[in-house]
Amino acid sequence: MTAYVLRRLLGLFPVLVAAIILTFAANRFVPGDPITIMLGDQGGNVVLERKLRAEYGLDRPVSVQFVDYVSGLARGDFGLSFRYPGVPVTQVIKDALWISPLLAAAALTLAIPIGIALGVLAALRRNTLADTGIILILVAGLSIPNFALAAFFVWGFALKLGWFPVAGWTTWKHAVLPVVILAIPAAAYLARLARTFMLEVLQQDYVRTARAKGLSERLVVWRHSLRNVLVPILTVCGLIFGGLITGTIVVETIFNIPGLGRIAIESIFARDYPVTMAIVMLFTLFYAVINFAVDVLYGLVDPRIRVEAVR
Amino acid sequence: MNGNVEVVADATGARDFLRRFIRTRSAVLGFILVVLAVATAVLSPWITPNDFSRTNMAFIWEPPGQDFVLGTDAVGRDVLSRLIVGAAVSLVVALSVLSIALVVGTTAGMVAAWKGGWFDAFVMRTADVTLAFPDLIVAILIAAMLGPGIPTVILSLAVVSWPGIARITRSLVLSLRSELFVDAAIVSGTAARTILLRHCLPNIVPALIVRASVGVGFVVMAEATLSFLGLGVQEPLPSWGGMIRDGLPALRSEPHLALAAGTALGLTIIGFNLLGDGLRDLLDPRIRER
Amino acid sequence: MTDALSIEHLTVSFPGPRDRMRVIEDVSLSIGRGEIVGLVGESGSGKSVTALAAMRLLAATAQVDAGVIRLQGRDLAALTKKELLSVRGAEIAMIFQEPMTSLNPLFRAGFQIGETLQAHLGLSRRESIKRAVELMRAVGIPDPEQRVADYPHQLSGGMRQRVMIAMAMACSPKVLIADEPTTALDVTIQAQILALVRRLRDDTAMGVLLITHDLGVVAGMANRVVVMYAGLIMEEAPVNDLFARSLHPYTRLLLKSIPRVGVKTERLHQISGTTPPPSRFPAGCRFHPRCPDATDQCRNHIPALEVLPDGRKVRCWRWRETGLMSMAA
Amino acid sequence: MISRKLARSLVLATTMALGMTAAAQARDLRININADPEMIDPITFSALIAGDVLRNVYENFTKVDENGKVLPALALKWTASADNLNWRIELRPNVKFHTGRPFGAKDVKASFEALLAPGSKAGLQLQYLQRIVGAKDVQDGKTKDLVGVKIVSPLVVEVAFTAPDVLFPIYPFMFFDTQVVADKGPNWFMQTSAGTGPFQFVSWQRGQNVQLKAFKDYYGGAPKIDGLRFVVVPSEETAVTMYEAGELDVLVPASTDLSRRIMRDAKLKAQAQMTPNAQITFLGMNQNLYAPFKDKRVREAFCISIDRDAMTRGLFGGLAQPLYGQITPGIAGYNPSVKKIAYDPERAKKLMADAGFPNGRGLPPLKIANLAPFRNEIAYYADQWKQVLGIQVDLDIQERATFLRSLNAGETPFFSWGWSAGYPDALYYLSQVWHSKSPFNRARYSNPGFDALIDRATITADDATRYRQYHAAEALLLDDWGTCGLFMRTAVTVVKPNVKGVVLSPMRILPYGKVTIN
Repeated sequence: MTAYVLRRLLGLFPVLVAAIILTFAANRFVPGDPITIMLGDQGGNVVLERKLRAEYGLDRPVSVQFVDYVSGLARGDFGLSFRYPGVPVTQVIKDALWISPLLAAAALTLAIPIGIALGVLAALRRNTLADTGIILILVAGLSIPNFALAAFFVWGFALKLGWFPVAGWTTWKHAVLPVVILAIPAAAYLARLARTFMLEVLQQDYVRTARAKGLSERLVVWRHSLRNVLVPILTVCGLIFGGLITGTIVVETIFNIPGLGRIAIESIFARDYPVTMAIVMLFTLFYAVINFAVDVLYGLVDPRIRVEAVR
Repeated sequence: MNGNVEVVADATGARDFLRRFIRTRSAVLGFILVVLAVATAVLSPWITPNDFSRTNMAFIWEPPGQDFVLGTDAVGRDVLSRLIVGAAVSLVVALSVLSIALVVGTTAGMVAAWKGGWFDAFVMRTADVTLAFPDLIVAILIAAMLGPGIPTVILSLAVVSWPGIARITRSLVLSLRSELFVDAAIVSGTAARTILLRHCLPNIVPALIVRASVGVGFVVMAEATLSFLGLGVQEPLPSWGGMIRDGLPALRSEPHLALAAGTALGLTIIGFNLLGDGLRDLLDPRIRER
Repeated sequence: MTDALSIEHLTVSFPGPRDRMRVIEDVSLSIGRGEIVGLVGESGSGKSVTALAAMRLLAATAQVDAGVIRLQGRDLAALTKKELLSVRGAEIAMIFQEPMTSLNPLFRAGFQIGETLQAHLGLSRRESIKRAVELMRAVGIPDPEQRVADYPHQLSGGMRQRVMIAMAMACSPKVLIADEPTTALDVTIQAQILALVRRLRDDTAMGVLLITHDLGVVAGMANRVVVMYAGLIMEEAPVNDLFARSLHPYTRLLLKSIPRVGVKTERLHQISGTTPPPSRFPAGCRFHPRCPDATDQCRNHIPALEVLPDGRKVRCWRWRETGLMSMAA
Repeated sequence: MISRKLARSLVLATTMALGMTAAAQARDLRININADPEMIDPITFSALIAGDVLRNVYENFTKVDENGKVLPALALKWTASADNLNWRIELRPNVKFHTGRPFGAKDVKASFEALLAPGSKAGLQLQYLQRIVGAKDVQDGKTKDLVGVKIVSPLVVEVAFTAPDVLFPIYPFMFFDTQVVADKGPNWFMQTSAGTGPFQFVSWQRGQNVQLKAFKDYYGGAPKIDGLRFVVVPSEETAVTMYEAGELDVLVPASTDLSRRIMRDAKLKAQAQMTPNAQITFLGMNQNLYAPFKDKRVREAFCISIDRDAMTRGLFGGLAQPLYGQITPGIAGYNPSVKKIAYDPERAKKLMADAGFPNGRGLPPLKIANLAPFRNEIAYYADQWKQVLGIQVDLDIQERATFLRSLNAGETPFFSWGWSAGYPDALYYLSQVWHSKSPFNRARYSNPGFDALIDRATITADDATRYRQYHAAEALLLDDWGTCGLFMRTAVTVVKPNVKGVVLSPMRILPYGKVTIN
């Protein structure tokens, strides 16, 4: 298994390096720089701008800045944030580091059971009213953009019914609406796939064998068929988790949650290069970790994979 | 099998496909919605009641009434006209993004599967890197570089969409490669390009059609999110995402803008998704009803 | 003494392009205790539909328009859902053609065998696995103690078919339906599997319905043979009578197309044309388009299935005549 | 289908992750800001949001009341010498810094020296010290001692100038205890508070809030509330809902959309305070970057084809007034009889024809640049120019940093923008936005006559004469159609009924020292 793990980690390295180079270049191509933002619309004082640029080393050629940045990375130093003077990037990200993954994970934990249950239900009642009904709900869940969904939910649940706070991030109640809004499209996407995979599995020979053995329909569906649906669903969970991270960006803006998503957007708009770089690397790491976890889970669920991996 | 039998099979195949298509209610509903959206977009120059960019200070936030069927927005522009032109804008964006993504994705996928080796690794790693970035971050970086606007939206969404298609094409071509008829073609000395285009492509098309129709829904929604963040289509050109963004703050006092744009966006995406689902059920041999 | 399984005038239809199509019509056959009945016919003749109907495993869209299926005298259609579940897999069991895909890839072989025991005999998980090892030994799987923990993809085709058989024999069924059990296996394994089925029949006196398109298999295994074509039974006879003097042109042409060891022929004999799909069954005798002895009567009227004094059955207007084209060497 | 055990663990994990810091600070006044302050360093301070926060922590010689009148703050009296080259400033006694040390004349000198020191990152405030004798030497690092500032007695300081600087006492300085720089280093402002204001800096939770607490020894009397919490709420829609749900005490809308929506909601309107905002808006027409702008008739045509009355009534829902000149009412030096700009489409068409662009034909392509929050305004202007002048002006909505960079570099040919008053005198607008030497003259307008009038005004002590010079300079600018005013927004702030003492002035909300919550 360790050889397999090592191979995966090595595979991650080029992706990480490419991510760093691309973001670094992208940041420099983007017009305007942190100093412009720092001085706001009262900028224009050339002397001060030159002084600040020198202090942050932005006047050096890009290549020098890159080498300096990468050598810093080697020492584990992610540099200082431009937007929050003197504050190391790790400090800026530390508090937010686990808000976004927590939101995404909670949304996924909510979405997987509901998604699969709905998908299997729709498959079992194929082409009946229930199937069409469920499909419509699922597709609606997928089709309403999360910022519109959020606006209606906040207006309904937070303001009119007052069940949940409107925004902010202090008690667990603050997490409910954002997680639900993140979970809906994820559940809908999972349900659609579960339906397709279930339809496929139900056609398989081993399902017919299970029935021929006299097993109850419940066992045939929930033991024999479902297990085989889980395998392809797993691979999708990796993709969905990536999508959820993006979703957190919009949800965090609307619910005023200081997560990684919002910091990512604000740092790009504020040209806070080191913070943007760090967050992009984090996202790349999340993506790799999730895919690796999915592969490991894959091995657990599907013996055909596990046997080969070990050999 | 002699010639005519094959043709006969095709004819019944098409008729059979149509008959089964009609029977899947959701696909029909999806088809109707898509036709509606596309028709609105295509006919937009002729069916827009008045100029979508015409502001009118006397009619700010007019509720839906006779002269403004769906009311007006914050600058007095007619919401209905902007909705219709918005359909054209959204679909143009979606179709251009998909055509780029399909062309790039399919070619990359096919060649990667066929050539294998370093090229395959290169394509797959690039796809990985692109997928590693959340699509919104990529879009924002590109928008910041090129400035908001349609070309930016199309480029950033295409950059985000091609990996998915490349992956599907690659896996399909890999599985096709092990099929006998491909070996037969190779043995008979057919050029790789012809094998890929004449043999592999037709087999991939069903999966691509399904992916494309669902893709349209995704792209229209992504454009809406970009407009929501102010990076999407440039004013005064309308986009549904932008209209929702403008309408949300006034949701409680003048809901007509947000509701109209939200419904239009929702129905169109639902349409494409339903159509995509319906097509997948029918085209994908593995789950066609035995 | 009642038959183990008796099917009387069974007719099953499926939804067609315009209206429903009868896939099999007026099928009757019975299997006595310890008897092996061969059901022979080209693919698409309705053999499998008959088998699945016996197991009440037909797709939801299928409809039994007529006929009764009795398992040891009990009408399967009259059973409640619970009763059917207790019968299926216990008193009547089935094995299939594709061993590669008939076992669930995600569960161990032992577990899949044990499952039947748990479902029908209420054994605990541990007991069922122990019993499964015995069953695997009984079907000739070497060192079953290890094999029980194997996953399907770790077993060969032959081994998997033996697991299927072990699964079917778990509750020593009265009837075993074997739908082309050896078609996907190579010849040496095929012989072992068939010998195994014969030995199990001798030990448990169960009735076996052996479905195949291979007349060679039928010759070696079956007591009686039923020949099906385009959803209808064309001929039924004890195996020796059928091979010695078959009364139906289709049977004769089938027999002629079996390559004989030592007999040199330039070209193997073929029956021209193909089996018509249910949506385009010809009028009259359904074999007439491919029958060298077809007359106008054959082309316009379906012959009835005549039952002869010695119990043989045949569905052909000209079965009494001699010197027919189909009789030529 | 989630098992009970799973649901409970999810709840536990979220609570633990949230770090239960929601100890009831019911006694804090909560105000929304729509982004993190650009910075909280009193030296570099230059932007609006940072100003809203720091104005409660650091103070100046003088301050402003709700109608813009200048009142004594750290200085009690300030008198100019006969030749106007010297200011004698008498400071308020027994004023304490947050650090506990007393405030006196030495701190004024030390603060100025800290601003002028070579390494300092001083921003806007540097510009106000240029005329003090010896300022150049300190800046060039020749000496640490600012000779122009003499400490006459612990509470009296005299400042000598190379040229008269009549507005010196009202320049927005932020005096701080320079001793703290030695103690805590260059980023001291992130850890401690060294001002004299009613509130002390406590903490800055990035992306969440800036927390200030009441300064018990404030000379104007200890504040009656525990502290201030500036809550960062980027989405305005969320800010309103938070206010309605009682999670905010003071709602400060940034966009016109939101202000209008507040006015249309009866409950919010009842709790709203309004005052004209000391912020000019103007059309920036860069003559060097777009040739047609060199022709005065073209500039006039663009200016008079906007219907200011319709716009302020319609687009702003009455929450703005037409602005014709470049000085806002309520600011010293405003000229009530400034020439009105009549909406005259016919004249505009004729002017464009005379200038050689009949119905817009022959005019090279033109775009008007601005930021997303102001897209509605430029959409209206562009449509007016299309209807009246037949010109297709595209909207160039840029991303914030991109827009500011090209604006500061003077590379934006055509834009609409504004300028908020830094101190309560018309000179702030005229000298900083339209004087050819000012870095903030983004349209790069240059008019020697105008510059001369402004240069003389800056050294004219007598208010009446100086105001006449302002009016002459403004008239020169307007007659030349160098630019034209657009509108003057009405600032809106919504305050909960149980909160007293929140005062909205033309120059944003006054420090919250007198606020009570019951």
